[in-house]
Amino acid sequence: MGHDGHPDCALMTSPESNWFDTPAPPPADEVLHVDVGGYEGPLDLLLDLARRQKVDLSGISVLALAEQYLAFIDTIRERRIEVAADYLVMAAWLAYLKSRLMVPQAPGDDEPSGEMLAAMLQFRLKRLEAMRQSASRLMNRPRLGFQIYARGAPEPMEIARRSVWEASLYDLLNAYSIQRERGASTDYAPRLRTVWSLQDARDILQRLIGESREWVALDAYLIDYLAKPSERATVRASTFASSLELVRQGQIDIRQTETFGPLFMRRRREDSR
Amino acid sequence: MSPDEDDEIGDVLRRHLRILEALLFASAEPLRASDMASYLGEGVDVAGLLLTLQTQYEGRGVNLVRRGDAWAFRTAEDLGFLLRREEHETRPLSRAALETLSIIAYHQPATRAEIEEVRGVATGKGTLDLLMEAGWVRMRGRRRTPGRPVTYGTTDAFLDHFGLETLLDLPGLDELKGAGLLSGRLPPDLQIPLPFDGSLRDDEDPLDPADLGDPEPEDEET
Amino acid sequence: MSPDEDDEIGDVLRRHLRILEALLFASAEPLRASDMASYLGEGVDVAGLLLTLQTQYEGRGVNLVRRGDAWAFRTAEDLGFLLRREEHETRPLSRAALETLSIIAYHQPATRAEIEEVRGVATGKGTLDLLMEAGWVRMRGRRRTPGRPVTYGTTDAFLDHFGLETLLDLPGLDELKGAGLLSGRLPPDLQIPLPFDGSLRDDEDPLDPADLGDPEPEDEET
Repeated sequence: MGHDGHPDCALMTSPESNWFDTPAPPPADEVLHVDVGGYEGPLDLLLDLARRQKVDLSGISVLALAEQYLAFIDTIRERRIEVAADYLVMAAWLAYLKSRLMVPQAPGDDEPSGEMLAAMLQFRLKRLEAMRQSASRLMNRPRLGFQIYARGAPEPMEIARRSVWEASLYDLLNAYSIQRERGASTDYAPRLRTVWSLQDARDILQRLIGESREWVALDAYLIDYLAKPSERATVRASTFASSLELVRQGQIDIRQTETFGPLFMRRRREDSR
Repeated sequence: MSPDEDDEIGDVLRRHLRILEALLFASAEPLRASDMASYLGEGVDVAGLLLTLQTQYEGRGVNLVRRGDAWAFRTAEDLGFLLRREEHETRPLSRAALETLSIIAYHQPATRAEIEEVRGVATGKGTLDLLMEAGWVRMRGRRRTPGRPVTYGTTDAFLDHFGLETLLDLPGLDELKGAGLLSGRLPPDLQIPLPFDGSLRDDEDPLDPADLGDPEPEDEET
Repeated sequence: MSPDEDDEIGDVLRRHLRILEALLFASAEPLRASDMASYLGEGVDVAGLLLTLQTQYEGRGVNLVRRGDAWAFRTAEDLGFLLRREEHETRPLSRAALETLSIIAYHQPATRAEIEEVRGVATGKGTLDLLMEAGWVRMRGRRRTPGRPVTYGTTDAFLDHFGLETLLDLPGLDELKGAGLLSGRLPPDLQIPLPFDGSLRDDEDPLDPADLGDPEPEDEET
């Protein structure tokens, strides 16, 4: 980084590794004492090894790189550390590359030449490094919320909800009909009926029984009043209710000899209290 | 003062204004002059700069406004409509509104007291307001009786919404019975009025000029 | 043209600029020109107005910037050091996420296999999820190759976050292109694609409806 002359580099305030939450690859002298867990895959490991050659990636010795990688993997395996399969695949490929580089290309050999394989590896390393640099250049740009800011107090769109009312003609007519029907029944004047109040019934009963100590049927007392059919129910109900009250007060006795039979009443004797 | 010095002062002023602009823009809350002073250096006339900035934004789509001791950018008042959007929401009419509307339709011109007489319950002002807002009911005039109550009637939008050509298309008693909407158990004297479609009836006066503002302001929601 | 007509045009222009200003100031997110057009009326040259507004705000503390198809007011870059708020620092992205983001940005549309090819290592599903959750990466479509892999690209929010007008502003893009490092496949000198921002490329199909629910449900964390 920093050697490409891109204007953004002027804004770099922190080394690219600041954006990485994984520890940076260890320095060269410790390389044999770390496991591959610190690397983001075999290409990352290769890139790290290549950087140690301290030359531009175009000038690296791919043969030396392959040897370093294979040695590194061997060391790890000696220490019986589990090595992920992709590191082993890369090791196999690099062993192949090494053999292609060391043995001159035979005529009629259709396999890619060692130089071509080496160029492919170089390309991949350069591309990965380029993407890493790009990531760090992106992160070092003036970013929104870090050096550039949006409106701190945005004025959000206010949404006014306007109701559109829904009603069908049927709803309307139905609502009207229901109301008229409801209103129509209240238009009837209730039939006025003669009602004997309890007080009236009691007074009448008191008067009719008088001082009579004989059992007399209630209907016999009320004979004059029961003539009108419209009043029969209220006369019976009110006088019966009043008679119960008079019994409770100890003024009269009352008896009935059978269910639905006539009710007999008489004035209670004073001495029976 | 030499032109060079003048330029320099201009540059400093511009820089100060830029800083204030950015600070005010990025802040989530209105900023006090004293909050901003520390960004400008000592002895800078923040109040004066703010007034300059305010002038620069005068007449623009966004203005620098003062809120108490603090300052903030706000959308120009006359452009507030840009930040409002209407969303239409279809809702069924409430039973009370439907009942009131149907009574007004048949009994128009109808006063509120008349509506209440048919409904048997008091009609809230809100219900009439809603019907007027929906564009289905209007104030027609005032009844020429004591208290001069407002008379209500339906609108053309009402006819339009309910698919009626004229108010006379509203079904009468026999039709309502025929449709099963009215039962047979009705007193023989029950009548369905013929809605009055004209402009003003004999017993109606035109609305007072004041009516056009606020309908029946004396009436409160019951 | 009479002076009156001239004035009238000036008034209309001013009004249009004020409206754009208000809309853009009010929003925290960039707004598309097409979204703003509806506020100005038909046949109005929104793009031209936006450029005029951009010029008016050049050199001020707040600038009008383009972000893809959208526009936004943002504080001037050079004032960043003043406004820097430390508390805003969020958890930094993992190295894997950073690399993946930059590969997607420079190689888009890119499939997961292509991303893995560049990195030389399998990409956890969590990495792509995280970038999509941040709103910087989106699923674009499906590559018209066996297996129909999902293609990924960046979003307008990515441009906004990193202060890029278009993908062509990606830092170092020309150098990378010149060095043939944006080639997805070997050999490097055959084809040098540029990050592709359009809707869908020839070899892309639209996403399946099911994609919009769960990205690549068949892929598990590796």
